Amino acid sequence: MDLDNNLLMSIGVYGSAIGLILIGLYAVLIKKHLTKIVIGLSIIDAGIHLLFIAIGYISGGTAPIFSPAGEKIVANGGIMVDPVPQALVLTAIVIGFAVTAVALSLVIRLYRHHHTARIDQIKSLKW
Amino acid sequence: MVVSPVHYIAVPLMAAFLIPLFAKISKELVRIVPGLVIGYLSVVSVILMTQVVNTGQPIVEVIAGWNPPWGINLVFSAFTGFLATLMTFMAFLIWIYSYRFKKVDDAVAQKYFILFMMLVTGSIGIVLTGDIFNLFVFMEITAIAAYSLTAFYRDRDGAEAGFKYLLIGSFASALMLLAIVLLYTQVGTLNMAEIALRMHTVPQAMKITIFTLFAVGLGIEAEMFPLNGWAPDAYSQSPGPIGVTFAALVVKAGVYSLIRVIFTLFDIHGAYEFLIIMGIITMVIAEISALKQTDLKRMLAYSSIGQMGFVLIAFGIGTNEAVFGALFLMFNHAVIKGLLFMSGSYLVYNTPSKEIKDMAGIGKKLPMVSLFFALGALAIVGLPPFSGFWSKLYILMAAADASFYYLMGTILIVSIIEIVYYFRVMGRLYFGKPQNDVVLQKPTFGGILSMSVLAVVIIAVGFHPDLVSGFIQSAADTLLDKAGYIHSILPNADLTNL
Amino acid sequence: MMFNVIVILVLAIILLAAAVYAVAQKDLLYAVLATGVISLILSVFFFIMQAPDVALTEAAIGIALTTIIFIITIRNTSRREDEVPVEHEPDRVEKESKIIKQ
Amino acid sequence: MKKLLVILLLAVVAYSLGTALMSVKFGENRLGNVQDEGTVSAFYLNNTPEKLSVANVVTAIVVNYRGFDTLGEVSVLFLAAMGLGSILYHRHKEGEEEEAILKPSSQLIQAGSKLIFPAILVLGAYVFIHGHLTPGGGFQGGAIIATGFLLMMMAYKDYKVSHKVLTWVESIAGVTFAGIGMWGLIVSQSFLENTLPIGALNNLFSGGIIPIIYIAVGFKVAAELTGVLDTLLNIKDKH
Repeated sequence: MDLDNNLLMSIGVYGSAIGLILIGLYAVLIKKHLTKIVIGLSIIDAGIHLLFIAIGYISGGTAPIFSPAGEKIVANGGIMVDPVPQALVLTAIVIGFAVTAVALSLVIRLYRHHHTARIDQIKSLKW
Repeated sequence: MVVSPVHYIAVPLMAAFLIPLFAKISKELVRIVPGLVIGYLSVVSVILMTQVVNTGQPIVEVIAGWNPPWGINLVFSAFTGFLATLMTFMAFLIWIYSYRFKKVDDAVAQKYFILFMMLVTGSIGIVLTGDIFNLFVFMEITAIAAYSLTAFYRDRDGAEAGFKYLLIGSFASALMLLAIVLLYTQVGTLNMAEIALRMHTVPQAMKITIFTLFAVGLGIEAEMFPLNGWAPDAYSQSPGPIGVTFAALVVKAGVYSLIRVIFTLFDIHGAYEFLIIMGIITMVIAEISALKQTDLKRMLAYSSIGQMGFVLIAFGIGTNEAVFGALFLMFNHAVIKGLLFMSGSYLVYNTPSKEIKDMAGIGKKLPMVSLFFALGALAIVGLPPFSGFWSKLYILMAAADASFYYLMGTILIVSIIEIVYYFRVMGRLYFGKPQNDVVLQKPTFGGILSMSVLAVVIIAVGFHPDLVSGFIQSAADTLLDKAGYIHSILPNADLTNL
Repeated sequence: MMFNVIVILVLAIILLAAAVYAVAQKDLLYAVLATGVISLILSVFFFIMQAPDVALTEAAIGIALTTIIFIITIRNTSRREDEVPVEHEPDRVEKESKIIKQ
Repeated sequence: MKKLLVILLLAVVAYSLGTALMSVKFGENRLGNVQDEGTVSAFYLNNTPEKLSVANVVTAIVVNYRGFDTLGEVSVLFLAAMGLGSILYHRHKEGEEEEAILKPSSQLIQAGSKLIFPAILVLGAYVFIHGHLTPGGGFQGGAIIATGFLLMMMAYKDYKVSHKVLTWVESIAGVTFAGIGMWGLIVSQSFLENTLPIGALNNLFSGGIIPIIYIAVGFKVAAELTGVLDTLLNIKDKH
């Protein structure tokens, strides 16, 4: 029963992570509107972040924060989930936000210059 | 205070945070402080490099007191140190070059110089770090600075080039992050030495998936075909000195990370052949595209991509001589392309259309700049008394030793293409009829100074290649010594399974 | 345990539906709101998977700030993906190029 | 045609990711035995309570073990704020009136925002001061504070954040972070080395330099995010 639970959860989590990456990739490659492309990028990022947390999860584990009697829990074989992916995702989320902000400011400037935000109508450079 | 590799990151960051405050004291400090910082880093490079050469041991700098693999570490070895030194010196010259490059508002100048300094810091950080996720962070620092600087001028199509760069760059970093996720599940560590140590435990299929993700992600930064579409636009639309920085620093950092992943992290057999094939495709397509360009900066950009393909081929041959040649070519490319982009920028500024055909007779209007450009062009195609000759010769010899005869043929044919398009420009410069005598923008004193230094380096190394070949030889040895790299970071590691 | 599984499966379906909606919707404002929903669900996922730090970050940055900068951008550019090009004064550059052609 | 190619590519990506993840079982313990310290995570879990006396292991990793990443991350945000300013730079002509893109809000919202604003600030400060004890920290707290400022900017049309203050906060917080790092380098030969007494676990004053750095990060992130929002909200409207 427990194993089934795990399988279902893995389908749910891995499935949504891969789904997000694919949907985002589709938006980036197919869509013509600049804002939509940036939305696609942030969806890809979201998928990767989810994947990162998912691989750090240990079934039955607790959050990696010690309670006042913290040391004993670990010593008795209690499990905590892997803290490293969480730290990395923390960094990645902030970096993703920074990139999104720069991307959107570029979108605004392109719109100012060309009065359109569709790449098929911005043709000064080859795409 | 003891000099240590961490200064490469900490001092520029501190300066970047302080510059907005300095600006309140004097507007000129905004321009001077980045130069002082980069100048200081050049001194640090010399001190550390002497230390490394004297002891023959890499300097491993531990961050936060946690020995690797627990903490992040910086590795200043003969190889990474060589690249870092090259980068700081080039950055210093670029700073001199851009000191009064164009008259801009002080508020704009502040942003420009901070972004430039962080672009340099990020590139050096990529080279020095010994941690794969830290490499990703530095790559993002470099990338964000690069996107913003590409879109710096508003009277060009900079925003478009910047967005294109951002799109491809974000794609690259997403792939890299994905590769790090998968790698972490397999080895449970992020330290590059420990990853290399545990790589043999990873199943083959998984290894290939991870490698592909890394190769595509980092290949984008290294301008590898087919994902180098961002490069020509970024080079031609960004401010002149930033084009130089891309060619001399950012791309070098990209190539470095690709090489580090292939040579140290992975032990896949097909990886070297992969490098050779991608290198040939990149080189041939880029050089043919360069031949077709009418815009000078785009031509230089394609030529730069072609040279990177050449570097990848040389690394792909994989022998000690070939790696030596590849590193020599990287050095030459930084110096010569730097000179070409620096002088090319002034040629472009005096030709409003930016077209090569309109540059006729500029050799008489701007004799110094044209002379530098001609020197750079002669050096990059590999004509004898200049430094470019040696790197090409070494790589050809290495290819012959490893009996890659088809490679030699390709390289020679491509060299002819290079000669054709560079000589076409030089012909225009010197034998064309000038349309007018108006000099729109004279080179600044700093510009002439930095270009002269580069020209002297090109000629000096051309006559005495042993000026740098000692450093390059030890750099090549260090790169190929995987066990030595792991041992220097993890002294107690068991190297038998490597 | 069972409860978590059901929550995750239901949320996963909503998550993917929101992602598809965000990509397919022509009105960008709604698309952006759908990305906000994605962030919200991700935040719940992180919480279930014992990552409260990340859940908090995703909540503060993903839901609030990212959505708001997207909305500001849409306010400054066009709202529809299939926008009709706005009639506008030709740019300075275009004007000049026309003069040169004449 | 292009769509077909893209779908083909997506299929390849889906297949390779799917097969790769097949071997990575969900919920499996990959840390090994924590006492063996075979992986970095096991080492962190095993040593953080005694050696750093920080209850939140994620904080310990973000600020101390991998503090260098965080320094880089803070500078990424700094660069984004700077780059945004450079990309959207707009030279103000004399007497030109800035036209904000927001319409004035109703009195109810204005009064409500004024009421909530201090509470949001306190919440943000609480989150980053207790970063080493409870979930949360500099990034989360900073983002919460930025949200508070966003609320004010949206409620009051002419609410201006002082750029001078932002610059000062940003610079001082950044220099504090890098300066503590350099101090560690001078005192004990290692950048970002924990040079202060670590105190007792689960105490507000514990963890040595970790809370100080996280507070600096909190201020810096708050200032940078507010700066980003301010730049974006105050670009001249063309509609």
